[in-house]
Amino acid sequence: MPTETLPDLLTGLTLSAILFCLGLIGLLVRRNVIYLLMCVEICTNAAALAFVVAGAHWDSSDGQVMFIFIITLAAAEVAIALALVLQFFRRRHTVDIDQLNGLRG
Amino acid sequence: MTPFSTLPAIIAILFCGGILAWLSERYFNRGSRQISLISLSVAAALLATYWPHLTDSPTGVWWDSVQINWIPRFGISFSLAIDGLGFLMLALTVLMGLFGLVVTWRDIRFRRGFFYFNYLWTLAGVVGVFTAIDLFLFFFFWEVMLLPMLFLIAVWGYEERIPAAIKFFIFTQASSLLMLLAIVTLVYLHYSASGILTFNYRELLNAQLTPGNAYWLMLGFFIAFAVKLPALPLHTWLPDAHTQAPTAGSILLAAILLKTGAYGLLRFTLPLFPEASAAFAPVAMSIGAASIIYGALLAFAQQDMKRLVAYSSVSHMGFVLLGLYAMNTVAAQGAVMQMIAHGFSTAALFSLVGAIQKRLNSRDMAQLGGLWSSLPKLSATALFFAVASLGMPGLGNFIAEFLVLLGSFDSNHWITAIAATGLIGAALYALLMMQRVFFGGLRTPEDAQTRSPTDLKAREFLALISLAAGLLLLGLRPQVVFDIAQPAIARTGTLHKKAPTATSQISSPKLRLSAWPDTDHRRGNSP
Amino acid sequence: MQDFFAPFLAWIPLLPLLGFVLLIALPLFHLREPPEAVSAVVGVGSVCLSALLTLLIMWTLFLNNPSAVLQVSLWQWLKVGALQLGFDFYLDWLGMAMLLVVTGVGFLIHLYSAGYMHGDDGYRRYFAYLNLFVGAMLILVMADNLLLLYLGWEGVGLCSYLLIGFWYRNSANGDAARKAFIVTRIGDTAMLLGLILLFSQFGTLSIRALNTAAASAPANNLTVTLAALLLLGGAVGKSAQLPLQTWLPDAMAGPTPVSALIHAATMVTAGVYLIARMHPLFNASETAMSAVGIVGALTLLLAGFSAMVQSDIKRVLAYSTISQIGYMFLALGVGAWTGAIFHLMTHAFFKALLFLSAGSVILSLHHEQSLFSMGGLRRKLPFTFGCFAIGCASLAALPFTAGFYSKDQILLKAWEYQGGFNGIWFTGILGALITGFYSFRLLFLVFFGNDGPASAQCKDANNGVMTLPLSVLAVLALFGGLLTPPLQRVFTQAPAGHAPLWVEGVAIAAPILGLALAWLLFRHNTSPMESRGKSALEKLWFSGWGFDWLYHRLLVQPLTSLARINRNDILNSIYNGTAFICRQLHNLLSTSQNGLIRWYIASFTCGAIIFLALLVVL
Amino acid sequence: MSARELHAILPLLILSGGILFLLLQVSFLRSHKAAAATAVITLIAAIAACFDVARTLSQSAAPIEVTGLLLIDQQALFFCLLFLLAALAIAVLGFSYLQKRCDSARESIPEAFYLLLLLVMLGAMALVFSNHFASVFLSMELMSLALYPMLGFAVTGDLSPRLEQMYSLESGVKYLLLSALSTALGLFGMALIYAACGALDFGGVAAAVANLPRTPSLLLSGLTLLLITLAFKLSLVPFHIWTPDVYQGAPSPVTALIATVGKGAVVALLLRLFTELELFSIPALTGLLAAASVASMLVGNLLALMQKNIKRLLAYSSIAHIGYLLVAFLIGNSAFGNEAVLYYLVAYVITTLGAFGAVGLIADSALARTAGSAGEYVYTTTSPFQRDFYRGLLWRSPWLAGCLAAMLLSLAGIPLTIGFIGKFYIFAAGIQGQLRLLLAAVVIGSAIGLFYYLRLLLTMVLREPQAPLDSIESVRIAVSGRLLLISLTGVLLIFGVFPQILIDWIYTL
Repeated sequence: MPTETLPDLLTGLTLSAILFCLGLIGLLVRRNVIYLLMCVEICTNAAALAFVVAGAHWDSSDGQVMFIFIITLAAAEVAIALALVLQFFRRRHTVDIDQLNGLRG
Repeated sequence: MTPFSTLPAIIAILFCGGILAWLSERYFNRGSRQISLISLSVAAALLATYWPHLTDSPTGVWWDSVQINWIPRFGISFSLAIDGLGFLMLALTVLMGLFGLVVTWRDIRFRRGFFYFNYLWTLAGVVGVFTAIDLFLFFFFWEVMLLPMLFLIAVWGYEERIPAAIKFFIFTQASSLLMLLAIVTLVYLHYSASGILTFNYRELLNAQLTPGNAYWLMLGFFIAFAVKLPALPLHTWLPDAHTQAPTAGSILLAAILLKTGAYGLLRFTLPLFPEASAAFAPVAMSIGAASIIYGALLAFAQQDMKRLVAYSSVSHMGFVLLGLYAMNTVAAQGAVMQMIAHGFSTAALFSLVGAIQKRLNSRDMAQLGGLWSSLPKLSATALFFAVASLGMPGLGNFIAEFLVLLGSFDSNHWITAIAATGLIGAALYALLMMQRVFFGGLRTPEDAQTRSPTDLKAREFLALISLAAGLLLLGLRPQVVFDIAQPAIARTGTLHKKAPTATSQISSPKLRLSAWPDTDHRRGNSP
Repeated sequence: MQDFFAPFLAWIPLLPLLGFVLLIALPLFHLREPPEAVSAVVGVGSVCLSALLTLLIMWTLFLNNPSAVLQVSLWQWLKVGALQLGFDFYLDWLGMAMLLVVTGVGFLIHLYSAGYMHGDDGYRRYFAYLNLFVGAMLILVMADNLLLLYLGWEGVGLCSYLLIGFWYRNSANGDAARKAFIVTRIGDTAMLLGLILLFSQFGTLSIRALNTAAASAPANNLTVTLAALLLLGGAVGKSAQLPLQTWLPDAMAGPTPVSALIHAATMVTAGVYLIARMHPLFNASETAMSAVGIVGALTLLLAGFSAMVQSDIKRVLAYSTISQIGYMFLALGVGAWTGAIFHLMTHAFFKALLFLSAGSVILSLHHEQSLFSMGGLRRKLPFTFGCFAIGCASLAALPFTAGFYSKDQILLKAWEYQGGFNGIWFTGILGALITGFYSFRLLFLVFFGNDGPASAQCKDANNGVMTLPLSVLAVLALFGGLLTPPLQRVFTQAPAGHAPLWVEGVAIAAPILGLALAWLLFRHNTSPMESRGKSALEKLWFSGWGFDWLYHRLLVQPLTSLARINRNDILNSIYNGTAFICRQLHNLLSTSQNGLIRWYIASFTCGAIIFLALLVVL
Repeated sequence: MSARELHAILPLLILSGGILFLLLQVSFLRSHKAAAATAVITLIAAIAACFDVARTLSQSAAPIEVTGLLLIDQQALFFCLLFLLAALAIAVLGFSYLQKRCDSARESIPEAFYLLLLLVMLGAMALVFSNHFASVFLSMELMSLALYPMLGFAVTGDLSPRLEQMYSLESGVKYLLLSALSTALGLFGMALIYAACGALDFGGVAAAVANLPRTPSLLLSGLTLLLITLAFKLSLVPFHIWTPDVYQGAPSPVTALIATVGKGAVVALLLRLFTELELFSIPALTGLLAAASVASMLVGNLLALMQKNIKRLLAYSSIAHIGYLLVAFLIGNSAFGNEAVLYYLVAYVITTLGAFGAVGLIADSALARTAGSAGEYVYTTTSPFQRDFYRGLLWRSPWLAGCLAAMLLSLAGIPLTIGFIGKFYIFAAGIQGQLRLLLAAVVIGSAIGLFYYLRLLLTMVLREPQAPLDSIESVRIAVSGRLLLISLTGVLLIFGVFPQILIDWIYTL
């Protein structure tokens, strides 16, 4: 394994980790459902980035393949999510996630 | 050993009888009681087929046994067996079942069929417990008998029945989980040592365990049985359960279910872990003595008649614990006798309380009084059984308690001396009950003022009288029981050879004479 | 001859027991309550039969050979391990003497009761209990092993309980009954422990085997002493000696014939019988012997003092009973076995007589029992007066009455106990004086002087059924001193030697002095003592030296309060506590389920962080 | 790709075919019954295929690897069989659920339910077979993506009471967001693993793990992140918090689905992952799992203790049950451990299906429609999911109550039921592995658990039913549902009394 590229790998992974954390923080602080979905996307793509970095490190194509899988499925996910959000908006006329707390206890 | 021998038949009859009773009530809306009566009688008849074993001294230890593969994966088999001890317990079970059925013949109105379904299934489970010699099977029946009992309490009980039922179930269940753990561990250790994977009691008897393991496993069994017995401080489920259960349920609980604990100690804990038990004996005996006195004290304090009787059983079963861990034949025989005698007397007392509750719908001793003038028969019977339970010589309970004390004295003088004061306590609460309920000026609760209570029906009276006769017989001719139980106890007696290591260090030397050589030959060892 | 009679032995206790069974079973035959006559015939008849049987056996077998022995074994009772007990009866002269007292006096009192209890709605129940008592007492007397004796012992205790509380509607009677049973139960428990100790030591419970073994035991070894003391505990409880004497005065709540039979003639003397029975055991330990003597002496005095100031006719008799049994214990203590048993017999005669005649007095006064509302009755109830006077004389041991001979024997023994003047003897003399005083105080207060308030509407309640036993007992109380049981074979003891003449003199003088004092003070039953208030000392005596108060403070109150505190089981709180903790945890955790997604995400993040942190740790 | 491999993935192919067929069918013929029939047939066919594949496998001992992504072996097939059977049951439950709510008047597409169900099954089975992180990710996502709409299914056309629709929607959104997050985390973990080993197929990773001098922090943290994802799917503490809400809000059949198949598939994956990668040798991971299992047992039971809502109660208890299961899982790479896990999983699946099924059917029976064409669907009582609704149920409809009681007893681990044998297996496994702490937790947890199971049980036998008047008369449920419940109870009892049968199957298959 090409050890001399290990630092690059680590920096890349760190970057994606930071990206992931950003998404996470966004999830924690925002209340708008749309923003939440965006943040989730950020997290997912952070992971995807990590794959790419790793792929580059091992110079194999698996990373990119995974990346494609991920964005595809992320798209599908968002589609479903938006459908649900739509229903939510129809009923409550708001996209404030904190309104969605009927289930508790 | 054909699978179609008597023991499975007894169990099967009770199970099927239960189902039949339920169905008959559901579809013909009558006949459940008759069906249960018949099935119990048949069971009794089947049991009676073992009579020849009583008369001639049985050669083998086990009179009869059945073994069918059940779960070969774990070396679990459906194996039942009966010996003298088991026979006594089965006889007690069936008789008490009949008694409870007859004496409460008219009590149950609500869903009678389902009631007798549960009633018979409890009995079937108990029969299984008393005959199973596969530890898994034993545990299986141990649980099976709880569930219908739970329903008996929870559906047909009195005011506070639901909490009482839950408490009863959680106590027994949680403790039996420990037992399951101990059983599996025992089997695993035996397996890893000998390479034989079996739950069979007879093979596990010669399992080689390190003292540490043995002690822990013994504790696992002991706790489960101590809860059932019940022994301090695990007894608190009992007063609630007894008090809230319907009369028939209380009879089952007191007369039979408590005995399963004692039986378990005698059949499993002591023989499986002799050294550990010997080491544990002082603790167990102290617990027994404590239960005797504490139970008596609390019985003395109660207002509710049923609670009083319940706590009195705590006190009486303390004698059983004391006797079992005294580790000699005399005490063990006493304990067995106590199981039977206590079954009789307490069952009778519960049925009497039930009778009073049915007539005056109150068990509160503050509301009752002077019933003798209005219910002479009932009161006289109550007097008899109260006297029996305070240990009047000539009745079974006294023989039992005397033997227990006699035997345990050899093991530990001081604990015995303390336990003996329980006799005074018994007099305290028994006579207090007589005084407050039956003597003094006539007092009946307001709501019962209108109709004058009717005295015991012939049916009830006959049932009670037969119990009284039984107690008298046990008191004057107890030898029959001892002869039946002797071989089984002698088998556990093998551990008494090892016992002295534990007992001698306890017995305070200043009380025995070194002068006489023959002081030891009579530490009640099995012949 | 012996083996001819042996089978009949079993019938002596069996007959009264059969009577008992018959009596309780009677209503099953015809449903309404049977007429009194039936009950009376069954009850009295059964005892009468066994009395006759006893007499027959004595006449034919025992009278002419003092070492006669009868024994019969009915069935194997217990055979467990080393313990082997038969349901066996054994009869020698000691037992025979007791048998005579129990069946004879018992029969007379049954007869008396037939009249006394007339018209009571518990007539049948009364005789049932009484028969059960006689049966149990006979078993006690004839038992061949200690456990069988214990059976009888507890049986008589039970009957005493039932009969004291016979009039159950008044709960005071019930309390007295419970007190009696429980106090004696304390002693009985000690006795049971004694049995156990004896067995673990000697490996048998057969009385004779024990006696032989004890005789051969090294002197003053601890076990024997302890066993003897434990047995003494039982005896003390049953015979109402110090410190367990408090139940007897209250026991007077029962019907008077019951007091006569159980609490004067037979049951309360069972303790004396027990010790006499086990005398080799006691002989083997000086400690035990002196304990017996001291208990007897103390009881004798304390009870005597209390008897001097009582105001209830039956309570006076009760205290005097305690005091007289004290004499017997004293006798046992000094090894005067024969004297003790002899005094037991005579005491049975005169005390039964006293109680029964007191019963007639009470009945004649419509259940008035206070001494100070009586008086001058000798004109109204001449016959009763005669009987009562004889009884008092015999109780006070005036010369040539039955009581004189027995008490004299005891005092002589006491004198030579330590070969001369000693405390025990002096106590005896003092007791004799006191006895003389209170017995005649009683006589004067009831029968002399001018009428008391209750005496006015007095009508003689004696009828034939009651006079017959009274007169028989009167005769026995007078001349019973002549029939001494030949016990020398049972108790191997030196016959009473000669004490200096003045000792005899003192023994005779003491009761007469007491009589004189009583005459001075109570001749006219308005005495200075009663006119002025009681002194503290009298109050103390009146309350029986405050034992009741003491025990109430020391035992009863702590017990009841403890029970009340712990009524709903302190141990329960362990489990309630556990349940409470679980519930609290549940509430705590439930708050985390607040339904807010962002909070959930936060918790998820925290979880992840925890995991990674753990990863670093592990 | 050889015929043998194609034959090996026959169940998957059948399911996919069924899905396509169903799509076409719906576009031509809108019929709820027909759709249900198609789904059921597909499932049955898949089951048959499973047996077929199993037979071939038993001939050739070696498991078949398909394109490096999937690996078909006996154990996986057993899981598939179990899940397919569960899916069959869920199809029946869903049928009665939709039948109640189906309404030609409004536009409602009940057929979609079956489509999604088949999709979930496809995902689940692929997950069970998967032998490569790519396939793991794909199948897991497939499962989740199909689950989201199912969770929110109550909103399609308004065929349910308003509140229920709202809850369903909420559960959908909650699950979506959280599981998306967890998936992202898992992906990140995979990326790290990839970075550490340079391979994504299990074999490669295993080899790399073996070769690496000492498990480096990179790999370890990657595995941990993956573990977190799985723990989330298994709703292990501390990742359990979504469970009650989602279970409560979702339509009962979907709840059953997510509780059985959703978790079961992950358990299967976990098992394969740990065996293939020999992760049992890494103390850190097993330690994490052990901690999670102890926490789940205690917290799950405590949370359920006073719970009044039955669905939430079952949700909490399912948390605890996965905790128990992990005890068997944790005794390491041993045949007995696998056996125990399988047995317990079977017990869990049967019982959970039965419980949620019964609850759902009972709730459906309380559903009624207000008068008028535009009438809404409302519950006749306050809420059929509250414990009070079950007062005296035994006297109203004994059979239904009997089945539910059996399920509860099985959950509580009382003999005569399969749950007891499962508990027994857990004990045996724990003792073999000497996992004292875990066993203690099991005992304590079960003791706590008894309380709430019992309370529900005894609520059903209360003598004076204080439930609202109109629910006094016996609860009526669809025949199909009744049959299902009774058969489930039968299986429960048979396996409870004669466990040897099932044990033999586990061995043969």
